[in-house]
Amino acid sequence: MLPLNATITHIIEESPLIRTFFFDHEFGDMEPGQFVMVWVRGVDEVPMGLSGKNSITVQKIGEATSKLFELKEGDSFGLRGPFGKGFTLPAKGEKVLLIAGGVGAVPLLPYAEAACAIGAEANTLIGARSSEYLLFEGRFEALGKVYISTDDGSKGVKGFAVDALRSLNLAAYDRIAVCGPERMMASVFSLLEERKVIEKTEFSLHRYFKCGIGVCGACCIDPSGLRVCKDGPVFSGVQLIGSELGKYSRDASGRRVKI
Amino acid sequence: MLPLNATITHIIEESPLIRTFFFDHEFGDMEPGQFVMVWVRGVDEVPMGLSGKNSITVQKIGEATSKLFELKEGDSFGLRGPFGKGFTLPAKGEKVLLIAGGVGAVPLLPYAEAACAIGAEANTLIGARSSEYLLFEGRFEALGKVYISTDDGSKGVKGFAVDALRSLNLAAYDRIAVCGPERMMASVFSLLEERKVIEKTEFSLHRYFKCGIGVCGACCIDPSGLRVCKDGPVFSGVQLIGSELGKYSRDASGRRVKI
Amino acid sequence: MYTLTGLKLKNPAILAAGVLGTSGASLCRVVRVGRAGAVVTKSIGPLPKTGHPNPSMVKLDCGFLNAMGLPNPSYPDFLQELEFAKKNSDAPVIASIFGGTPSEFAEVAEGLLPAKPDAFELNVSCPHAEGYGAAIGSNPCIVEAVTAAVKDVVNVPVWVKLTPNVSDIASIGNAAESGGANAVVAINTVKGMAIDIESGYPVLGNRSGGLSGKAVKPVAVKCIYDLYTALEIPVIGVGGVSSWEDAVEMMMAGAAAVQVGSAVYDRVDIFSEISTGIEAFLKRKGYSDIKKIIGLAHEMV
Amino acid sequence: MYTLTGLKLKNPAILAAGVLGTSGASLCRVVRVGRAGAVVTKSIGPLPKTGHPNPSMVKLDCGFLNAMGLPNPSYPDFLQELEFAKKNSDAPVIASIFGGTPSEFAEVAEGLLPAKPDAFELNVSCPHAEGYGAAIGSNPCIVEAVTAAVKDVVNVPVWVKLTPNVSDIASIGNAAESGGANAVVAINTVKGMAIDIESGYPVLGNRSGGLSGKAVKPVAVKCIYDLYTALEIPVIGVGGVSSWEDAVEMMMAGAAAVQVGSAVYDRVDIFSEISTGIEAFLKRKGYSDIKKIIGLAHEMV
Ligand SMILES: Cc1cc2nc3c(=O)[nH]c(=O)nc-3n(C[C@H](O)[C@H](O)[C@H](O)COP(=O)(O)OP(=O)(O)OC[C@H]3O[C@@H](n4cnc5c(N)ncnc54)[C@H](O)[C@@H]3O)c2cc1C
Ligand SMILES: Cc1cc2nc3c(=O)[nH]c(=O)nc-3n(C[C@H](O)[C@H](O)[C@H](O)COP(=O)(O)OP(=O)(O)OC[C@H]3O[C@@H](n4cnc5c(N)ncnc54)[C@H](O)[C@@H]3O)c2cc1C
Ligand SMILES: Cc1cc2nc3c(=O)[nH]c(=O)nc-3n(C[C@H](O)[C@H](O)[C@H](O)COP(=O)(O)O)c2cc1C
Ligand SMILES: Cc1cc2nc3c(=O)[nH]c(=O)nc-3n(C[C@H](O)[C@H](O)[C@H](O)COP(=O)(O)O)c2cc1C
Ligand code: FES
Ligand code: FES
Repeated sequence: MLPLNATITHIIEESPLIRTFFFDHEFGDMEPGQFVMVWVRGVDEVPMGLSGKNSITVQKIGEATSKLFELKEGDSFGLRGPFGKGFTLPAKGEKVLLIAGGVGAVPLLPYAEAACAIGAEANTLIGARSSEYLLFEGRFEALGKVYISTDDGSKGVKGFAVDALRSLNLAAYDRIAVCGPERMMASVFSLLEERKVIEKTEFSLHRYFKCGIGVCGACCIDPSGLRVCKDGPVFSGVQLIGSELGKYSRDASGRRVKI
Repeated sequence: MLPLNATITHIIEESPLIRTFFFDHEFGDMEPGQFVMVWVRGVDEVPMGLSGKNSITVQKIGEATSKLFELKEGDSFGLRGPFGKGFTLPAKGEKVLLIAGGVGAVPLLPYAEAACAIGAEANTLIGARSSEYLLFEGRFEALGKVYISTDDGSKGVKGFAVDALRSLNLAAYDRIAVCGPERMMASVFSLLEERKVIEKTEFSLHRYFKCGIGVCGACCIDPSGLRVCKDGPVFSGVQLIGSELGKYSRDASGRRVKI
Repeated sequence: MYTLTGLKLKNPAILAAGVLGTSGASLCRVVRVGRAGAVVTKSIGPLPKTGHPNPSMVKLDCGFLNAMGLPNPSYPDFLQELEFAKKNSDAPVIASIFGGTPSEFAEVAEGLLPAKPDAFELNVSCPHAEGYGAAIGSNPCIVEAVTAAVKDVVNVPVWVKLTPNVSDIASIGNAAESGGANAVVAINTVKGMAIDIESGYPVLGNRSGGLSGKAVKPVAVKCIYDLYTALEIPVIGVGGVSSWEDAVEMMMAGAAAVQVGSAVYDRVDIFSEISTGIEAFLKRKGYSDIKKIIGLAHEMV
Repeated sequence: MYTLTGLKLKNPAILAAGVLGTSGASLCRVVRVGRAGAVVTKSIGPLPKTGHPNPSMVKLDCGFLNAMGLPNPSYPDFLQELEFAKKNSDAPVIASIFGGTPSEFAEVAEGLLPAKPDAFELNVSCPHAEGYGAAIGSNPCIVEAVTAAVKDVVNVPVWVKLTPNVSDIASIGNAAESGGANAVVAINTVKGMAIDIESGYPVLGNRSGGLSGKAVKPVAVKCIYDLYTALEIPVIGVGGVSSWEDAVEMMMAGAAAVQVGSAVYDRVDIFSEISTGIEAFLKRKGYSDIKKIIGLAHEMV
């Protein structure tokens, strides 16, 4: 499947460095947590979680994302996907806790929406540098309770997501879904392991993707050898026990890089 | 589609030089008049009409057919198909005349069977060298009236099929289907044109086939350029008016050869 | 109207050599029913050849394998077919020819001249005919000599059809250009083979043959791209085109026109579909002229 | 148990180079979960390389196009991966290596020796890495020199992986054999390219790349057939194998074993499926030994 041509229909400035791009193609059958490969022609192709059936939400980081930020409505990029394994949907009546760090909120938003549509309860813990970087706060609030942590204390608990997490009653939740920067996920992972709730958790990982379709092996994690792009990006906490999570990842050449 | 492997389940000796080979594969959706490419491995691949969903009926002629005659039950050959356009099925209550010369009876037998199954009447005129070469006489008789001509007069009208045809009331038939040696078809064609019934006729042609699937052009007829293997082998009489039928055909090299 | 090496084409979708090109009537049908912009005949040689034993063409999961073995009635016998085609078709008719030596090529070309083909296409690329085709077409010196020999005896455009079964197709294209070719045509089939595992027999009567159809399109696109970079003369694209999108892709790689072979398997009017599709595409994207897309990929960096 | 150049394989379905071979853990998973008979690593070179920009691999209608650009951490950094693989896998692990010169090849091979790979596979065939791969592999003299250079410094079997992008693969195979190769592996990907017609951009970050998967199987079968005829040493087949039937077809063409690359896209346990399928086939057809089908097509005339 060659990249399809996605034309930008609408752009929302979510925070100073984060924008949502709506496009003219709907991934009707996407699972929350799945990603697309976004081809910024002439530059690079990078993975992005779907923030909705027809949108990606992008943090400006480097070359490709900066180029994306230059695009206007009517401009287009290439899209392949949706790829990978998403989050496990809850059953009706279940209670779900979403733990989002930074752009990690992206795949959690459609997950929260799907959970509510099923009739589950979806509460969210959002962590960010400061209040202006809180992503999708309003949209998560419309779906359930929202807990907040900011590094600078400009809103909610001052500190990291894991600090805010300590005060929540984890026993009350049937499922816990986590996505955020690796260090944040690692500290959340430790806490959830400590609290013995790792069986009900899922984490959405990121690794360097080359092929994005499970063939090249660039994104495999140790020691299971599972592919983040195909067997993930969402893994159960159990799959990640004793894994490289929080320790190291591999760069584009395959060299191990400390987290 | 590579040739499928067909194992011979049963062989019937129809006449001194004609045998029916039943095989272990059923072409459930075959149209009467369609053909298969029969691959006698190590020798050649030749077209043969289907005499049933799981049989071909072969006259021993040259290399490939002689090699086929050496095969026993349990032996196998390759089969591709069914290919081409078959005869147009009659509607319920219609009356069909089949004109068969020699192994030309092969595609007409499943046609007669299908016609009867629909509730049409199928009468057959069979022409052969002599009575022992009459193909499928009994099976056609079980389906409708049978008229016979033999060159030597050993059964039925003495003479050619066209001679027997002269005495039939063609106006009584809704459809006339013809298959046999080219000279026989050409003389039948002339008679049917003369009798102004060519609009209700269909003829199954044979030409040298290379690809058998409508690509190479080896089997095209003049002046329409229609492909016998794909647009045929069954053509309406109207399509053949003014054609090369009975005049010449092309050999494997594409050279015109007089009939 | 669209001009290619001086030939006027109604559209840039041309019938490829060896496909529905055995008789004049068939060529005319491809123009009449299929709406091809031009047609290329079966490759014609100095002597009659019946070709390889069957099976000579099979459909695979991806594409087709064939080993026809250059069956042809030889040029004296083909004259009447070419004449018929020229008389009854309103599109250019290109005579594809082959031989074992430059002088054989010249002999065949001269022999067909009386029927006034609009151009010649030199088959130095058939992968399954010993002593012909690719046996010649992987040697730049011979390609140049063959091209020059035919150019010497004809006054119509000469296209040279290249094989992808070489490590550097551009060097062969350069040789054709040096020999005076007016265009190159790329690609002929890619060497391939299939085996019937039930019996162990190679499926083709000739054991091996050439791969065409969808499977080879990326190979063709790459060859066209490289030839467009290397040559001054137009490149005519062929190999796996089965939709207008494929045709546009080839043109963006550098093809001035495309040829369609195997895809007639699905429908003879593929040519009209391609030409309509290209027109609609140009309009939708606002390209004023088909020339704007030829080689476009080279500019996108 | 099945012996190939002295290596003991549980089955003849081997993971191909560059596929799921970036880390030791991934290689082990292919053995553990996929039941591969052996695994080949990603091609490792003298210096770290990040490879070409993305898109580096796309799925086509028929097959896949890729231009990874030989990303690898270089041999010093890959040692730990190879060690992990050797320690945690009960199947042979073959180190694929590349370099720009015979001495670079030797350097990389020596550098990886401490991890005790069961064999080396020399990548002289990658079609989209300038100065490496096919740039070397289309020249018989260099292939022989590279092979000899590695043979000189290692005492495990050396396989040489060939490119189909040459006019005569058998001559390259002969060169590898003369250089002392214990087996040849055929084929690497076929040069190919795809263009995004909406934008005119070539789809791959490297513009062009290599075709793999179903599209290339007939090409691979033909190469294997020709190599089997020309060489004494075993031929390992690769290219488009995605079922046990494909594996049997390649073995009948002459492959002593097969490698599977792109087909892991559909399922990682393709290896176990292939080996079970072959077993069942041998039984159904009454072949006493897998050796009976290797090269069988050559006998069927
Ligand atoms: C499954 C997954 C989902 C993601 N979802 C989102 C999302 O919804 N929103 C968002 O803003 N970001 C998301 N990312 C991260 C996003 O892919 C990177 O921010 C982006 O690739 C940066 O590209 P760049 O060219 O701007 O930066 P560069 O300057 O090229 O690189 C900066 C960093 O970005 C990362 N990166 C670059 N290329 C890749 C690649 N091919 N694969 C993985 N990481 C890469 C690396 O960590 C690199 O160090 C996701 C990543 C993954 C793996
Ligand atoms: C559509 C069609 C349906 C047919 N149905 C039957 C049938 O049901 N029963 C039957 O006995 N025969 C049938 N034939 C004829 C049959 O194909 C030939 O008798 C057979 O090919 C002879 O092969 P051979 O090797 O034994 O003879 P050869 O010695 O090779 O040739 C003898 C003659 O057979 C014909 N022939 C050979 N190869 C081919 C070929 N590839 N394509 C077409 N004709 C060829 C030619 O006229 C040739 O002159 C059919 C032919 C066609 C075109
Ligand atoms: C049945 C068949 C016969 C062919 N015969 C010839 C031929 O005579 N001369 C020639 O130059 N190419 C011949 N070719 C090659 C085609 O012209 C074309 O180059 C090739 O098939 C790739 O195009 P396609 O994928 O559209 O078929 C033949 C191809 C096929 C399938
Ligand atoms: C993503 C990818 C990466 C590859 N990397 C290498 C490599 O590093 N070294 C190598 O020799 N071959 C490499 N190849 C080629 C494969 O090993 C194999 O020869 C080719 O893909 C054909 O087999 P397949 O059709 O089973 O994929 C790679 C192929 C793919 C698809
Ligand atoms: S990026 Fe290639 S396997 Fe995941
Ligand atoms: S035999 Fe090839 S087109 Fe009919």
